[in-house]
Amino acid sequence: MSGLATQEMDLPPDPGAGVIGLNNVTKHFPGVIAVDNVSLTIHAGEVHVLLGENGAGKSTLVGMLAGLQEPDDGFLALAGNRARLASPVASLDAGISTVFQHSMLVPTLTVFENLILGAPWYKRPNRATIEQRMGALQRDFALSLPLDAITGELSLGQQQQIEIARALLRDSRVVILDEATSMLTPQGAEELGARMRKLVQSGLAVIFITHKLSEAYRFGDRISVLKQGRLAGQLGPERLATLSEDQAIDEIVQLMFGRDSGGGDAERRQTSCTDEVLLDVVGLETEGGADVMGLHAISLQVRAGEILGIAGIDGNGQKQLAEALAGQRPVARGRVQLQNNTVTSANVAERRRMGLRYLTDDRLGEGSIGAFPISDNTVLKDVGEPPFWLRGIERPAQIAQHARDLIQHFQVRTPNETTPIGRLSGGNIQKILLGRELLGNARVVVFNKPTYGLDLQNIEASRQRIGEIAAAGKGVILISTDLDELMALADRIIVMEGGRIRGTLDNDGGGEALRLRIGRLMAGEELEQKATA
Amino acid sequence: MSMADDIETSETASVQVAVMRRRPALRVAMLTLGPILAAFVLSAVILMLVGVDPLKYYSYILQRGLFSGLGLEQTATRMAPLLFLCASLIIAFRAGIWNLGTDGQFLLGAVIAAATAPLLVGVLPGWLVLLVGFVLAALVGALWSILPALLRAYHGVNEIITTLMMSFLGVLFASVLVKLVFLDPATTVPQTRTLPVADRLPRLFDTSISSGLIWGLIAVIAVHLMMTRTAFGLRLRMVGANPHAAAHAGLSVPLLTMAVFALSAGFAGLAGASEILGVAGNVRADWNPAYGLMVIPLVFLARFHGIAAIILVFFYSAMLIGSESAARRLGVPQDFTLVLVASLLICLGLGEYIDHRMRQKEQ
Amino acid sequence: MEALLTEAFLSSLLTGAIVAAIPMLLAGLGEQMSEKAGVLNIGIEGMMLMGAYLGFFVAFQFDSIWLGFLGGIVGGMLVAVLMAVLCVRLGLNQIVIGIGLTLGVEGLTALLHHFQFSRTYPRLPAPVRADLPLLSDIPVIGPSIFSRHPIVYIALLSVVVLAYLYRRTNLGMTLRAAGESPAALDVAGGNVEGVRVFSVLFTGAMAGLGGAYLANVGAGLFIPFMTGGAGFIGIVLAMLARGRPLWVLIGALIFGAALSLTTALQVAGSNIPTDVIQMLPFAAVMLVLMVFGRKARLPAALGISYERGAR
Amino acid sequence: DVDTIAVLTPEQGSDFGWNQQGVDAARAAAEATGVEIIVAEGLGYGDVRAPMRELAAEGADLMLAHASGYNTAGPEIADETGVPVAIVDSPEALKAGLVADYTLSGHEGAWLAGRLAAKMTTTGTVGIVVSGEPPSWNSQSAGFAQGVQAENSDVKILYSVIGPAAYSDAAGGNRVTTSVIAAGADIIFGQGNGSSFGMIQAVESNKATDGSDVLFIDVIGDKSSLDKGHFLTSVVWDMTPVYTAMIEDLKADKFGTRSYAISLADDSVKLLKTPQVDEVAWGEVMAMRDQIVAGDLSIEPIFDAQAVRDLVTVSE
Ligand SMILES: Nc1ncnc2c1ncn2[C@@H]1O[C@H](COP(=O)(O)OP(=O)(O)OP(=O)(O)O)[C@@H](O)[C@H]1O
Ligand SMILES: Nc1ncnc2c1ncn2[C@@H]1O[C@H](COP(=O)(O)OP(=O)(O)OP(=O)(O)O)[C@@H](O)[C@H]1O
Ligand SMILES: [Mg+2]
Ligand SMILES: [Mg+2]
Repeated sequence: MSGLATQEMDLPPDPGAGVIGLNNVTKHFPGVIAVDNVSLTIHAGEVHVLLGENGAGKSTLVGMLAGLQEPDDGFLALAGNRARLASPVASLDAGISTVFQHSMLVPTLTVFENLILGAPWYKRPNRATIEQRMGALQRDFALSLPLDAITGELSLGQQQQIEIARALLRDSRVVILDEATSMLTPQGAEELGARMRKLVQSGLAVIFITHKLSEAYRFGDRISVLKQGRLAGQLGPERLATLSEDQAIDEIVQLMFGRDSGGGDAERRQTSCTDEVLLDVVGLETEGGADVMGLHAISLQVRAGEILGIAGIDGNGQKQLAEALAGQRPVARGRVQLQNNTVTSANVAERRRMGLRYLTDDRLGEGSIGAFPISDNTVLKDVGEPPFWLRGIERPAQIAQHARDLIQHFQVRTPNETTPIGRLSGGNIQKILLGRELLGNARVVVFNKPTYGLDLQNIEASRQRIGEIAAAGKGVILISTDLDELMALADRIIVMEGGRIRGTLDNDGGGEALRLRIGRLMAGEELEQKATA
Repeated sequence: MSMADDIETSETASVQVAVMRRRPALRVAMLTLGPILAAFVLSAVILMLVGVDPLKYYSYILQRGLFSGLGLEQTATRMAPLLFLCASLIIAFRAGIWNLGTDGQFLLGAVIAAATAPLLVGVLPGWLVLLVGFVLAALVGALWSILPALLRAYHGVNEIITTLMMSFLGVLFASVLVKLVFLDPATTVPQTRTLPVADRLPRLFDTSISSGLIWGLIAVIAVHLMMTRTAFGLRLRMVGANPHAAAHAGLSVPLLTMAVFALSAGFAGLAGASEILGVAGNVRADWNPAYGLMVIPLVFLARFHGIAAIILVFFYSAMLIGSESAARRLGVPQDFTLVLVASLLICLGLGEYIDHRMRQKEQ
Repeated sequence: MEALLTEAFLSSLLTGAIVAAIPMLLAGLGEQMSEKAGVLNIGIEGMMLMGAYLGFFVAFQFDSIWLGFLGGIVGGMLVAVLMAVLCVRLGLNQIVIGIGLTLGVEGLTALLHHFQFSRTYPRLPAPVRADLPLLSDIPVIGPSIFSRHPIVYIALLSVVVLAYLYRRTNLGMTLRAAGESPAALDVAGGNVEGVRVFSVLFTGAMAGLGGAYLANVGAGLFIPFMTGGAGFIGIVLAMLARGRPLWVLIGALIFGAALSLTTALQVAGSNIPTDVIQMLPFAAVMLVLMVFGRKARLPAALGISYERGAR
Repeated sequence: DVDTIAVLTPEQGSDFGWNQQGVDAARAAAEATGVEIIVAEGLGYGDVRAPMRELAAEGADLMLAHASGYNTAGPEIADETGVPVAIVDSPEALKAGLVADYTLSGHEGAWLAGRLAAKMTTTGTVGIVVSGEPPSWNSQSAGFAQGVQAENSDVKILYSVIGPAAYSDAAGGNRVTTSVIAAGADIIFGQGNGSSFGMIQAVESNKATDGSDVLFIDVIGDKSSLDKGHFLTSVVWDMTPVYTAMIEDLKADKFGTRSYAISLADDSVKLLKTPQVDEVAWGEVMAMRDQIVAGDLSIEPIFDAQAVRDLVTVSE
């Protein structure tokens, strides 16, 4: 891997050249070196993409630029001058605006209030100016926002627009976007790409973090790859121009993982589907509400060895379906049958005991308990069960050993199993939750966005495991917003829109045609034959 | 740092203790003794400001509360209700429930014990009288928490406000009960019937120490083990730390929340019974020792740890007993112990912060 | 009981309600700002008591009730400074520190009272009253409400001022952001610590003023433990008022009326035991919580200290 | 032999009331009988067993448990330690050599105060404000009400309890008294510890409904040094004769065979004369005092709270 580091490098950077320079920056956290002696230059007029596996230190780097953290070693330079960014205010004053990996809006405030947040308390909000400037943004970037809506009631995509709008309103010189596309639909991501292009054309610098390598290639002018806190390599504009997408991705993968990515990711899994119906759902309905989607007439079947994909734009009832299946959400009408047992009124624990598993997509909110050590989190769903408990008494050694095994097996980056799980990077938390669900004797597993936030290598490993589960004769429901993932894994794909099933399609490996049909259904078009009544 | 953790979770506390164990003994001693010393110095300054010789005062407290046989007996007796309250609060706080209503639960437990036990003497064997008193007190205490419990479990209403309200209400209700319902017709003073000395909790050996002490110790240790070593305890802690995660893991959050309230308030009721059946023998109208709020800082300083709580309760009781004596000899009102506890809390908090900072620097 | 609607009954009810409501109103308004900003200020009872002590001390020493009010504000703020340093700056647990501070102030003021006043029980002269022109001539209502010490009108006025500030300036928004999502405020360039410290100090000032009112106008002297839970009621009022100053006022008046009702009913010859009547306001709060509790949403970050960049 | 006595009070012996009278009297009695005295003040209303045991261990030969809240612990500790204890409000609890009772009632004095108040009210309404309803206060409230009614049955009596645990609620005392004045009372018969000061503040800062000054009648102690022209009188208690008799009985081995009381006869209950008192009325009231002392008039004490309420409630 040392050989790789010699490719097209402009290290050490020339401090005079960029808007921001990072000079031998290092940042420690208890038990980890998050950023290790990194030097980078951010140039005006460029989209600078940061890539790296989970926990590579990308968000930490962003944190330092945003004034949330200061480097333990090394220094930052602004326009060639050594500078300190000791607080978010300092960072904002330096013209750096950041859209963080996790939403940084106040959900109970209106959009307008979120846009002006940070203004002095004694001032009266100046609405006219903001409206005028929003008008300009709408012209230039097609950003349009309902100013008086309560932020928390808007979709995630709209919320992300608010953050971007806020960054633009500030007249920044540098805009940072940390995994801004992870919650967006493919079209949304494209729009964002176009916006970034406009921004750099007007002379700004953009730092863009993503796990999607093709996005990196298409949107980025310069790509830097982080690996375990170190800068593993960089592809400059000249070099990128000479590479095709596939070549570029190959090189990035080399930098990130030091090996080939191993075959096209869209390759289809060998099916293992049988005739035995494991899960039978008939006419399932749930109550909707102001901010939750209700489910209507959901009927579906999952057979042993089958992977049933569920596609749809985020927020169209997929999560509610998963919760209703897991027993976490009350069912208004309909029936759920698990291997010929009606479980409609069974609670979460009972369903779990009968072999129904559910991997949530809300890893911090409900998947884990941030303050608890990793060890406790690995057995959170088996409290009281042997071998970790005997007659209700905890056996700490067993639990710790189990946690260590899981950490090793899933390559979780953590000092040890006593670390509070909340301190891990998003991707590493996901690995632990995945491991937890695959433990024991599952019959049907519901995966909700299992690979969201994971790096390429882990995505691959996780997909492999999901395939293995199906191959072992279990039933799998795979909810995903990533069509590639569904097309690679699923036997059939259900498309949800507005809390209903819009259609069920066999995954015939139909490539672009299938993709197009799914896309239409996602947008609310009914399938001609209305197959699933 | 344990005192810095948020309102929802108390988890870091135990992690913290584990971390502490791994640090050199000298440092731990410094970090504990330093703030304690500072607190005593701070309080001494206050004493000097009002013209009292602090050395004399402190040595007096030690002598009266700790180093005299009689004082030690009184200290031990005073511990019993405080220990039950510690048990009550350890359950609640570790499960993320801020039960600030222990005073009301305590008093109503006391009143029911005082109302029933004297009537049962002679009807039931002595031990059964006491048992009935304790059981009823636990039930009544738990009953008094049922509204906050339901509101929190099923409506998500913050329990700080509801338990506080129920506490105010309970204190008044206890006095109504004493004045109007359980009045001893034989006395002119409004109070309940009195449980004869011979029928109270037996004393230990040849001393005046009430055996309530033993039961209190058992309660705290049992609760500590339950919360840290059992599946049930972990479930309660899960509910406290992240109810969404608990529900996701298949726990019935509402039921477990109800259980926390019932257990915590039940122990508060037992505290009341231990005071009545062990020491006081009856409840007078408008009696309210207000131990509940007082124990909160102690439990917190103990970082929700049972053994540490016992040690702190011991020293606090000694201080109470000693200061009663000092009040008489040196003319310092007993309320001064409150100043001492507050200074301790502040100094230990600052100490923890400094420790936290030092460890951050080291890394 | 048929005497219920006499002038005497109504006068004594109204008079008592206003007199009792003012300290709770001040405490509730103060607490409201802290809670908006995400600080559950349980130490308010202590701030109030310190305000009562220092308010009386200063008023007595300098023979001026207005200086006394100033002293009360300073007293409340002294305790608030401790709270701000320990809970906002250092991030220690707000509930425990709050209770600790309250207990400490109880002890300290009892001690000081013991050595300063307990042998002589000095009292302040009767406070002056300001009759509001015309209004104070209305029968029953006039003398009950519009012929009070000026501080009463100031307290009532502060409801309006706060409501204006919350609605018309960025203050309300900044406070809510600090209480709902301090990290969001921080990265937007707001000063989370500053806002929270300010709100805690404001609480201290209001609570201290309420305490000083209790001592200087309400009683004319300082007595240990004299606040008797008024601060805690302030907390409840703030939590129920859902961010609106006017609702704090309404709540305080209801509480005051319930307290005053105990007297008024007795004066009217009712035979209901006092203890039972005194349970009414607390029972009423529980009832309100049972009916509306579901909606009484508290700020998401209430009671949680903020540390930049912590995970 | 008896060489040391101890007095235990719930609050500081400087309250111009119950505690101060107790401590002062114990001191005077000790001096009169030539014994040492230990004063344990400010012990609160909680468990008094610990200080009692300690005092017993320190050699007290008699403990005066000067609070009705101490009357359960007192006899128990007497039994346990063998040291004689005197308690209040428990006439039944006598035990030879160990427990004596001194149930004190100033009802006769209060009755006289009631007569005085009824003579002097200009609004025709007087008020009774109490911070709680212990028996000794009830008997005085009842005595006062009976006195008022005996003097002039047209005078209205307003009765108000501040509330439980209101001993230190000075602001509550002020609020309630203000309400009672607003309802028409121009003379307030006030009983309370810390809350008394709030009552006095209310009396000073409010005018009666007819525009006249409001007057205050205090009990047990002598607060006239604090007066700003609103004190009418006080029903002052002097416990010195009681304590002196106790010590002498103890010396003569007769302790615990009888109860002790205060009375008009030996001036252990008496009315205080202030400049606000009307001379003529005072003369008439003093004449009635002599009648009571002579036995021509007798007033029965009423200790029950309900009975007091029945007396003052105008049930038309
Ligand atoms: N505040 C913190 N306290 C402790 N450890 C931290 C903290 N912030 C980050 N870390 C650790 O630093 C490392 C880098 O984390 P970072 O969030 O920068 O990763 P990332 O590259 O953004 O990963 P992901 O793609 O999963 O978001 C991780 O091991 C993480 O656990
Ligand atoms: N009729 C009444 N109804 C209600 N409250 C009354 C009444 N009379 C007196 N008060 C109470 O007494 C207070 C003072 O009464 P009022 O205004 O009549 O006094 P004043 O004679 O004007 O006094 P000053 O001479 O000091 O100005 C009032 O604020 C009120 O609280
Ligand atoms: Mg990240
Ligand atoms: Mg990520």
